[in-house]
Amino acid sequence: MFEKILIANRGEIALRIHRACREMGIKTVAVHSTADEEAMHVRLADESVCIGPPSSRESYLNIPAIISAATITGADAIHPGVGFLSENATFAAMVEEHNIAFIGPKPEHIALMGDKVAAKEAARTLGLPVVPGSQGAVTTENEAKAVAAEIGFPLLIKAAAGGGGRGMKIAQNESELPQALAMARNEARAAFNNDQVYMERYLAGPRHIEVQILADGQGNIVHLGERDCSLQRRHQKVLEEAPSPALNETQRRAIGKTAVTAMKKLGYRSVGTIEFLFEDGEFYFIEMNTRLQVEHPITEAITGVDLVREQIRAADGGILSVKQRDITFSGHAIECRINAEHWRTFVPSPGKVRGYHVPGGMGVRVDSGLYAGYSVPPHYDSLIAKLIVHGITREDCLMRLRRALEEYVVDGIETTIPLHQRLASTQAFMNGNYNIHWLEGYLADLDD
Amino acid sequence: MFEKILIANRGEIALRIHRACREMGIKTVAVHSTADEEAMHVRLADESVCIGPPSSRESYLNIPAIISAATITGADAIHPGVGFLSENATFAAMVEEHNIAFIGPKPEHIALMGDKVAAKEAARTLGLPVVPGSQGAVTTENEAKAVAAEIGFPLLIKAAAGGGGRGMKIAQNESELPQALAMARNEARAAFNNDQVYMERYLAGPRHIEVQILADGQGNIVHLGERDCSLQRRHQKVLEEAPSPALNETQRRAIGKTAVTAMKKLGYRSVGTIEFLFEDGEFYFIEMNTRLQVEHPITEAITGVDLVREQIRAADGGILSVKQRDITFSGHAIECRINAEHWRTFVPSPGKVRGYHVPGGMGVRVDSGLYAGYSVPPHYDSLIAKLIVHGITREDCLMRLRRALEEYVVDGIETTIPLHQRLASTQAFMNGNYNIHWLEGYLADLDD
Amino acid sequence: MGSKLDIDEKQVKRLAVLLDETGLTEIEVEEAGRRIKVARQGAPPIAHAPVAAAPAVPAAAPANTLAPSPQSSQTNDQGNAPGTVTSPMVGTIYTAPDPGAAAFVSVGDTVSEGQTLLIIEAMKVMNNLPSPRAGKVTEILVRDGQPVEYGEALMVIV
Amino acid sequence: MGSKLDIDEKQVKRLAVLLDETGLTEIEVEEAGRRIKVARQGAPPIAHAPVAAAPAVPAAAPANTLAPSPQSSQTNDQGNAPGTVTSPMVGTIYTAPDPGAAAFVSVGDTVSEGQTLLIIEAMKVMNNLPSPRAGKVTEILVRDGQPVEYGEALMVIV
Repeated sequence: MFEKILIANRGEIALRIHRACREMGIKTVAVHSTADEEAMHVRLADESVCIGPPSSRESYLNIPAIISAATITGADAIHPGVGFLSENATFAAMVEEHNIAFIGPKPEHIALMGDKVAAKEAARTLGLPVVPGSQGAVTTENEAKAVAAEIGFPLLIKAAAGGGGRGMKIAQNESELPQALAMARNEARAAFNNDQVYMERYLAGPRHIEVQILADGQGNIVHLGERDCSLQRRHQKVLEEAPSPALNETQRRAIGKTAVTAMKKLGYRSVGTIEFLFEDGEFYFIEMNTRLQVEHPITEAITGVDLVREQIRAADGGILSVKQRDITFSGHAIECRINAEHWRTFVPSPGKVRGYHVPGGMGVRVDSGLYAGYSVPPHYDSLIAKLIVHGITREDCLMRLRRALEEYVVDGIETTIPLHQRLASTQAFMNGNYNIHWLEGYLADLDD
Repeated sequence: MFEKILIANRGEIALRIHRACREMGIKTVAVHSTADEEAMHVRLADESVCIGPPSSRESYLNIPAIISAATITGADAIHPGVGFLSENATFAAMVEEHNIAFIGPKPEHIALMGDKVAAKEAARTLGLPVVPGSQGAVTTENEAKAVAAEIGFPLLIKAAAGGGGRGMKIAQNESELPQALAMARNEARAAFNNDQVYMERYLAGPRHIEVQILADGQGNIVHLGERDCSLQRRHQKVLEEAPSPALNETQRRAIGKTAVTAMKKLGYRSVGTIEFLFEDGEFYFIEMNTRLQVEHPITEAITGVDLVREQIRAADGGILSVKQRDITFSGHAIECRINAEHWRTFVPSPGKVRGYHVPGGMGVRVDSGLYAGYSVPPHYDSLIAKLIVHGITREDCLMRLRRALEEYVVDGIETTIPLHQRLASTQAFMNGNYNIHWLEGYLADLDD
Repeated sequence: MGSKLDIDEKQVKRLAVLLDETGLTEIEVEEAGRRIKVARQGAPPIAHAPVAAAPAVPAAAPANTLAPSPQSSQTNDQGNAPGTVTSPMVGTIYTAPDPGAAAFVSVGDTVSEGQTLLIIEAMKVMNNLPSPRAGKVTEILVRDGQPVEYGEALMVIV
Repeated sequence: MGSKLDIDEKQVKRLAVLLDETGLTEIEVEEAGRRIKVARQGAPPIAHAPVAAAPAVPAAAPANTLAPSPQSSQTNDQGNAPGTVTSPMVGTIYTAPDPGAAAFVSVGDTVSEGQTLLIIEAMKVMNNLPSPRAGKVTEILVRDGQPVEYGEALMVIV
């Protein structure tokens, strides 16, 4: 077993990984920027190495600094966490070249799924249902029109290298197509230095449903059911639940089986998530995240499987501790992403946390690096805590969520707790009756 | 369903009950002494009523004040919690006379099990295995000698009205008998104003194993497995685990069935715990607690059943939400009782909590009313928090316990966290190889 | 001259601690031309319930006439004006012996020690509340039929 | 006369820090006709880590000779003596060009701007660390072969 793991990340996910290591008897190395010297995971780690100034580019995205830190501390593996370098195939390959284990998939699978056009093509080949769209990149207006004639309107133009909604445009009809194409390409060029875009049918009101995969790279692959992440604002997930209130047992089993078959064909290793849009009973592949997801704890809550632990075991050559027949779904779980932002304006609110009190009791889990006196730095994303609640039924879970949110206190900075409190008591959410557009509509209505 | 429940208790258990009520959509009334105005459950409750000065006798044991508080707030039920009035049959009866539901067993069952001599007799009648002992109270030396000849030495002399180790003496042989009898009777008289004592065989190195019962008073009775509470200091439980590392599946099922059969015969209602000594594969009834137990969360962790919720449902005439065949035992759970005491001297340490940080992450539950800035009052028992961890195996659970204890910070007062940290890494405990005397020996060894 | 202003950090910190301990929101100290003022807003008031020794009398079923309750003037009355009579028990207040009858006392009345001020009903038992002292009723803070908690201010007698 | 009001920024800042440390919302100090009052309401103090603009130079694979790193003297040196040279990267220190060779610099040496002080090895690449200024080496804080983190103090040149 690994003796020492370097955690190449920050915030709550770094703490999550630290905890898994501790529970496996593995020592931890925290790497951090000068802005994160007082972070909880840095304080708890066995060793810490400052790898650069606050700018992510010079610290958490600084490959030489991270590999050097692993070398000087003698770490035998690196966990990349979520975001930052977690889906950087070059990094994964370099880590392995330095004879350090990369806790994640094979670099070629990261590269494949990181290119949206290639990923979609691969998905088709692997037997995953895909949304009708262009076979590859679209450049000229004429090409775009030809493709549009095949797949129909409304349609979406997306950056091949994109993510987070940048380089993404909708054309409702043919007259909107030229401008949407030009804008998407411009945004893509600006954001990713790559103006390749592709087109696909735009679904009017789909849900975002993703399937959790776990594989040991030795032929054992299981799925752990789905997560419904349809509550999004500007393509960022806000609240997730598992199982999805929109799926029945037959659909769940079918999509799980499809996903597992595809991953077996691919020879995938580690954790991974296949994201789908779901509309009118049909799934459409969006993308695959070749890493741990922020929302993984809700899957842990309903399956009892510790995903980070399994991921570490698999990277170390171990085999999965569970088979598909061992995996049962028990109860319902919801995760609220708590951001250091004003709940209405979403203006970031970094600064000093004066008072901090987390909810406790049965069925409540908090993943957070916050503590009273900690200063949330202004340099990184605003996720400061995840509240995960588990209940026997969805109704129990919602009741528990409400009481947990009631107990949660973060003083000194603004947070999105008030938004979650409102959501938890909103009829459409309580009914499970929402799609990926619902939250933006809800927020717009609040403004009126 | 009840609309408003008055919680006739304080501290973490009052908060536990508040949370269950909130999750059921029931309003809460906190009653409190002047010393508990700033307590977390008082702050969170829908309503609060100050019922007296700090002295328990004039507040939490003050029956007229509590019933008046229920009347003026219009509460339709009272939850007595743990300790205080929870096993007071007079209180239970008076509550019901005022047309308020008592969330607990029938008063006659509280009375029966509250009298140790009658309880043991009842246990025998109900088919529960009992330790060989006197059939009733023993008064004279000659009576004592005759009984001793039947049950054998070493033997124990216990106050009929007793609890908490008061009025309890061991006689190793006949020559020690007269003095032990006299001392036990004197202590019993002083502590309980009742010098009735009884005698029983003294087991040299038993474990304390208790079976959790849940009954709706309508014929549905289940057991939720056992808890091992052998780690005790001065007859006070320090750390509990479920399942017991000493029991196999056959023994578990057998004692569970015996307990359920007995409770059916009795017509028991609500939650209850039958405590046994366990030595050489045999169980011996000690007593029955006709209330919720402090350590109930470890049973909740391995069964997923919310005991307080079920208790409230049963008191309201609902039927159990689970049948025996639905109850499965999943994984392993440990609870550490964290007291405001120095971990070696056990000197109480009330006062202001300057800093407070609870562990989080997967499989960790904290039940506590503490918060930064809260002053632990000197008037009540020193239990300030319960840390409950759950893992797939006992080994996983222990690893998780260690990392959770590492994260727990309580600044400003002394706590028993350091003791739990040591216990979690002590070989005998890790092996599950301990009995009710082990902890005292361990502590004595630390002194050397 | 223009000597530098001498900030005594230690004294400021000491006052900050005092603020905590006393539950005050502002302290100002002045002496011989030196003045320090510290304040804190919004701080939660600290419960300073004194560690009252458990009184000898158990609070069992209440008697019909309550003993003048010394505790009621000691505890839980930090915010009360001098002369405030507080409730020795949880219950419901009756200001008159019977519905429609004249009130026991009114504002402006002079009362003698032991004179009944109110009735507090707890568990269907009517408890007369005797005046703890002779004096003049300057304020009545409760209405007929109002529920009260332990330590709640009932009236002011000076 | 009309002398200008003399604002002692340092003292105001000191009081602001005290405000933070004690959690007070107001401090007022007066002496001999001078008075300073500082207050802060509700609003949490904003962490004043400047939102550093991402430097233009990406920190990719390091060049063999490091540019004198301005950041290294700006950040992370709160506790350092003036003249301290800090490490611009994570790596292993070599004080000499080869094993057994003479050290690049020793305490007491006078160095010119740009003169190599040390080598930092990162990912098998040897990076020369040039002196950010001319001066005298008064202290060397690292040993040959020692791993260093970003911002770690290496030597003092005054």
